Amino acid sequence: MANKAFGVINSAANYIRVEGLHDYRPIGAFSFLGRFRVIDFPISNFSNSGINRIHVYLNSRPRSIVEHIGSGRHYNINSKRGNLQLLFTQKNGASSIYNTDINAYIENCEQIERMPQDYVIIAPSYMVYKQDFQKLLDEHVESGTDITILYHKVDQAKEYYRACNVVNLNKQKGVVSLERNMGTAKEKNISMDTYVMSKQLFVDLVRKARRESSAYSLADMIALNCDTLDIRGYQHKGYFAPITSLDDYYRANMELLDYATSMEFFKSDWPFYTKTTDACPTQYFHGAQVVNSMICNAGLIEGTVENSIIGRNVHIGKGAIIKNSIILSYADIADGTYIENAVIDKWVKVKNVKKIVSDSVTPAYVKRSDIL
Amino acid sequence: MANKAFGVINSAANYIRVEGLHDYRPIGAFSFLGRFRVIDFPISNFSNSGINRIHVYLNSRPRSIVEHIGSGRHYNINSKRGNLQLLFTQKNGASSIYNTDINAYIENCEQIERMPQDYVIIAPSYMVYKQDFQKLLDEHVESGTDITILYHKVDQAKEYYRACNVVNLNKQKGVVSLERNMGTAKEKNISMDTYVMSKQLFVDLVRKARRESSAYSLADMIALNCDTLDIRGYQHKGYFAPITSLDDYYRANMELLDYATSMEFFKSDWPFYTKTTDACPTQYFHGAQVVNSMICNAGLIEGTVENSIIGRNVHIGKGAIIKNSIILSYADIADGTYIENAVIDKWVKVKNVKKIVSDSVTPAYVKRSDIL
Amino acid sequence: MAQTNMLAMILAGGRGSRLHELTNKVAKPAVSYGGKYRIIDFPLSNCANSGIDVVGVLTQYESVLLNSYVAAGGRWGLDTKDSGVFVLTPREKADSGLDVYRGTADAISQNIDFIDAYDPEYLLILSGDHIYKMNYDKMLRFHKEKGADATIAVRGVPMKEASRFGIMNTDGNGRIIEFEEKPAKPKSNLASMGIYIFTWKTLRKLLVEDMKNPESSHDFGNDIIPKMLGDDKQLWAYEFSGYWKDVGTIDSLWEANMDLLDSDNELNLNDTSWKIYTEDNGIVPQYIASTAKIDEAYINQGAAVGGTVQRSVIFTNCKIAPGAKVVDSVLMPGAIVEEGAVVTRALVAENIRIGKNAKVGDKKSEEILLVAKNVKGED
Amino acid sequence: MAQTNMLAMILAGGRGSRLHELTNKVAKPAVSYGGKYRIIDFPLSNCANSGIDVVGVLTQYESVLLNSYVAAGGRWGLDTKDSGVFVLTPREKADSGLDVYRGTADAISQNIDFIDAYDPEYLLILSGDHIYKMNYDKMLRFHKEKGADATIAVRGVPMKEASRFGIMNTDGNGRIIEFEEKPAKPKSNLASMGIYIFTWKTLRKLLVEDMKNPESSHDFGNDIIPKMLGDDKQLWAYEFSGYWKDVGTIDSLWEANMDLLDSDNELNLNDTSWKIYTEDNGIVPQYIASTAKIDEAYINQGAAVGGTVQRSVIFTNCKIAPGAKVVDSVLMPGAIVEEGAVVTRALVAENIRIGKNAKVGDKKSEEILLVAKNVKGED
Repeated sequence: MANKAFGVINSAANYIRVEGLHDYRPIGAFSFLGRFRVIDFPISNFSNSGINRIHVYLNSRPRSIVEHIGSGRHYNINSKRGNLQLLFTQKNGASSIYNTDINAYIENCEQIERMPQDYVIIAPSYMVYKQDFQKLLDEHVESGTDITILYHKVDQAKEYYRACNVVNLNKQKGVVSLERNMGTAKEKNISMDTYVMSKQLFVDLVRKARRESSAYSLADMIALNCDTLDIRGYQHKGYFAPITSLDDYYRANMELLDYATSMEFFKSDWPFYTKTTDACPTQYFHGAQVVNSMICNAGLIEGTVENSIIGRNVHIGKGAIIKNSIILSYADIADGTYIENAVIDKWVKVKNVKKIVSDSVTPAYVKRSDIL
Repeated sequence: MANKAFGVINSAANYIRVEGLHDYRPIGAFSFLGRFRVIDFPISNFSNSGINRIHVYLNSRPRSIVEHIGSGRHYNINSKRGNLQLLFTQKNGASSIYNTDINAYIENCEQIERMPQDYVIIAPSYMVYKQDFQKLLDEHVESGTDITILYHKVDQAKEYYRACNVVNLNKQKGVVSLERNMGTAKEKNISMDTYVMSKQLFVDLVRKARRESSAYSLADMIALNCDTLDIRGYQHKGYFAPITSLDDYYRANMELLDYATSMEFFKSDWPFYTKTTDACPTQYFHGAQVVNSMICNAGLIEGTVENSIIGRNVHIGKGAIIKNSIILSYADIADGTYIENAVIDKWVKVKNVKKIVSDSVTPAYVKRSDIL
Repeated sequence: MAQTNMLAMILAGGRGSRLHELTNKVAKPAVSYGGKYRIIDFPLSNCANSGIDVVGVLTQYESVLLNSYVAAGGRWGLDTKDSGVFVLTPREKADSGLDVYRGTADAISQNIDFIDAYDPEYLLILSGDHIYKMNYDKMLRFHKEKGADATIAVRGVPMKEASRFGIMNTDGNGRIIEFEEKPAKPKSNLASMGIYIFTWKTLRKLLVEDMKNPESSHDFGNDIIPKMLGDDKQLWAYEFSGYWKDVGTIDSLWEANMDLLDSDNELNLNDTSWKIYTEDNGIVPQYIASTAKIDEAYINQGAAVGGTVQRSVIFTNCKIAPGAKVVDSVLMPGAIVEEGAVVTRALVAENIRIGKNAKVGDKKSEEILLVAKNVKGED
Repeated sequence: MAQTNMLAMILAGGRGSRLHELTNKVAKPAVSYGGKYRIIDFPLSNCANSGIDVVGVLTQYESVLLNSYVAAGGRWGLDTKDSGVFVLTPREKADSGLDVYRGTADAISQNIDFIDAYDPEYLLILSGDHIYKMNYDKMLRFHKEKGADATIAVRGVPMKEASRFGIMNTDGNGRIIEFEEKPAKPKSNLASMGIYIFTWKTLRKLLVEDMKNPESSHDFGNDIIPKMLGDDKQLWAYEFSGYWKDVGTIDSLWEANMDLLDSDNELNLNDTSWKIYTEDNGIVPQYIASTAKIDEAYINQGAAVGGTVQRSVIFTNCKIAPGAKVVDSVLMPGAIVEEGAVVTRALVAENIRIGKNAKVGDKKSEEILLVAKNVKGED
């Protein structure tokens, strides 16, 4: 059954905005658990599912993703038979209302139409989850449905998932409607913005959208066609994290500090690939105290780390205390600093400020390359 | 001496425009001799010179170049020790007056400042020539000059090179001025837009330009500093072709139909690397007549080809006649067609039109994917 | 492995002595073919296109060129994280000394540790010296459907030639009931192509037994397949009907090249959905000079033609001077034909120079002339 | 080759029997070191960082893992168009049968055809079992400056230990005038590091002669170097003063690992201007549980620590259960220490499991304990 579908990895819609981090890179390029980038997850899902022709849509600031993806060899994608193709959409800025997935598809229509596969699977570059797409495709084909939508049942739809769509299902798992999550109830079926359909229907919807409104997204088109098309939901289970706000990002990382959740998500039969940086192991000095944390390589740990995620090449000075925080790569935290409930971006040097603490639920954020 | 400089490959200035071809891709992505892309030449020059840290600036429509360059392995650049880094400049369209090299450098200043090399060699992505940059660098360092400019002495400056700059030299090869070629004389020293200087001076000039005018280019800054800096010319010899108009493009290709010129340019001690497409050999059928032409692989030749360049996967039908033309990849020329003095872009199908001829010096141009 | 759970082993050991001087310095699978390829590009590209990620190449003879050629697995895209092409030569182990491969089965047996390291469910065994395009994934699906222990690819040969081949006799449904090596009176025309899929667990057990058997010649055809038939294992014949050519002799190698001149040739190297990948370097397109005359030819990039070429295959970097003539011939990479020289019904080896006005080959000769030494010119 | 015109050959043949069970299944250069590396990563990364593009790895013993490890040259960036890492095992040739490498020089002699294919000006010969960072390009520049026929890297050893090494006696300027293997009364303290640069033309001639000499043991130290000195060739000593360690025994391998705990360790694997490249897979960061206590440790990604770790090096995918204790030890990839177990002054081999409450190693033991078999737990 392999290779009947090609993959599309989509970038975030114009209304999705992660405070701070988003100023420097698209969500797909966000560091995740200190070691991965968010886009590693959808690409690995495709690769592990035997889908090796993948279109990756890039909007603003593509450099970091282009560098990270490279030739795609580290994703186990045969460079001759398969292809990780980077497609650029440039006409509009990231937050323009014209920056829709539909306009990106229109700009690259020639590439889409040249694909020899009959089906397409569309997955977002800004959500972290594990899914066998081949299985999803097989079920889609077998059921004879027009569109299959992947969804996840959550019970915190009031606090989180606010930039996501909600899938309303009938008893037969038919999609009755697709609409923005307004936080009206705790339990919701959150759309994972992941769709399976025939290439033909995909192209038709894109063309139709173009005729109807320049600001329509594919999700809008699907929502508008709930009556006329046979659209069904497919429930995803396991770890699921849409990275659509700083809160969601923070929470997504922290959840994986739970060892059982982490072991269930990272299994050797479904590897998540990423680009190596050839960083050496991490050195723990006399006096270091580390508990319940994920520590990346090339660290120099002299202080205390609790319930935190420490990226690559980070230095935690003597007597420094890091609690419930995410410290991204190349940060340098001086002796005696106290950090709690914070996200520290790459290349930050905390030299003079002695305390960084957020007292709200939302973590404090320190900007990339800042010297404090 | 290797690795004392890093390379910068620059894209064309906003006033350079190649009619037709330029609508679909940047000049660096133009097909050259049917087999190469223009950017293969500067990258190969760097690689052969042992310079393996290279910044490639991309402006609009980066897809084709990103795909072509990939990980850079085919350019013999060690992916661990070296790096072909793609840098994007997106704030402005290709033809905006704000689209200057200076603004591109400003946008990526962090990347430039992180380079450990003391010198920088800047070369354009839109000129074809062969140059040992290590030799150029050694001479630059030895002479103790501030900036070395590569130039080429031409005797057709009235007809061609109209989008290029001219270098005026004193007896000591000092650069007295740098200005646009106004076609005032036949003989001129054409600037090859290739500069060697210290990284420090490069950064200083970029910063200074920013303070003085948002529309300044690096060439402008150099021109303005001819009095204050020690700037010298370094004469290039051999084949040289700036691709700055359709005429120049056509002529650059045609010149290499001269076997002696071609053999002098393509030597095994200075290979030009390109990405393979795994195209099979070309098949000549009974009745084919081919003379004085360069034919790429995977061709199916049934007709007549004279003084022409035929790209990959091109079909020339029975009785078709191609004269003094450039036919790019995947074109399909039906039986009995007559084409003279034309540039036929990729994926063109000539089915119904029986004759394509330009009677002026400028070749006829047929747009990409057109069906005629 | 993710895609097929099948590992491929290419038997490339052959000294290929019927190819004479062509294999003096290179193993047979590294011999040039088709204007730009080497023979082993075909099984390797087939593997890549069939979704097979790991390929072992078994050889013990003049492996330097073959080694450096196939080790660059990127040519076939086989250099991703979990894929690779590995040259496996005999080696010393903790419990055994250095010894040559004693037979096709022994070559696999000596590398059981390599195979085990990848833990495949199926093992595909291929020859390194056949020209063909085949989807091994389809064959694997057949193997699974039949619940086979071994599946052997076969092709129909003319009945009168059948006694020259290893013939598979099947029941009505395709299950193999008998194997006869070059039978005097063949009962079927299904010849083995030397392409096997084995369920690895089953084969592994048989190989371990076979290694201990002093009577065995350690060969798949002589020992393993008969043993399996004797044990009443499920052996199935998988019929293949596309282009297939054994290029073991100078004549057949020449013929296989000439087949490409046929405008409807079945091999169709121009098919972009099943490309044959090979080494490629950034040389210039082929240059056809004003003095050239070309009538039916298959020419690769980097060649320069100034003379006459008729019904010939011209490889990379060949040079045919003005006034030279090449007819019904194959010129391997870098061959040079000087002014006034005439080459007819010949196969000219790599980098051979045919001097001025020299004449080689004979239009009427039944056999193809192999030119493996420079030919001096005449004034 | 563009950059240095020097080709490197790594002598990786060693069975390394002093490393006991660690080399039962892998050649010595493939043994693990430093939390995530293998020994051969050091010469290979040094080559890549020195601008050397082509590296031959000579081996005849258990080459499967070494082969599949180094053949993926991309790990060191050595997989560009004209670069590569090639495993060279003994092979059958048109004019000779399959034979083992008889000595270090013979290993090179048997691969003259491989070297010739790249036509290098200089040949760099390295051992596959030393831990160090060295810029071979600097050594080459020294070789050129001196107009040397051979340059040998040396390092100063304490004079009282000099009689354990091959010692180079030089004139005042660094030119080697005498070589003594383990001299009873050493005249200098410059020990050979087994790193040679030869001008290839000169060496090639000597090797061809040496192959014909029935008296020769075909060894660089015993035969080639003395012969060159006798012929009054230009041999120069290139002094190296950085970190260097022969990891030929369990004790020295353990020590070299322990050196990394030193906060100012000279090797400095964290230096981004001279990275050591190795295999890397997308495993999770190291997980340090709530129950963990870490005091001086060098830990790689993928490890999970629930117990106590003191002065130890912990490799990829090791698991140390809550309540377990690892002191002054090295845990190789995948080693597991179960609840209540205590590991002291030990080197635990790959994928070994130390069962519940088991105690291995002794704080007072002079020698380091190699644990190469699973240790049963106790209730």
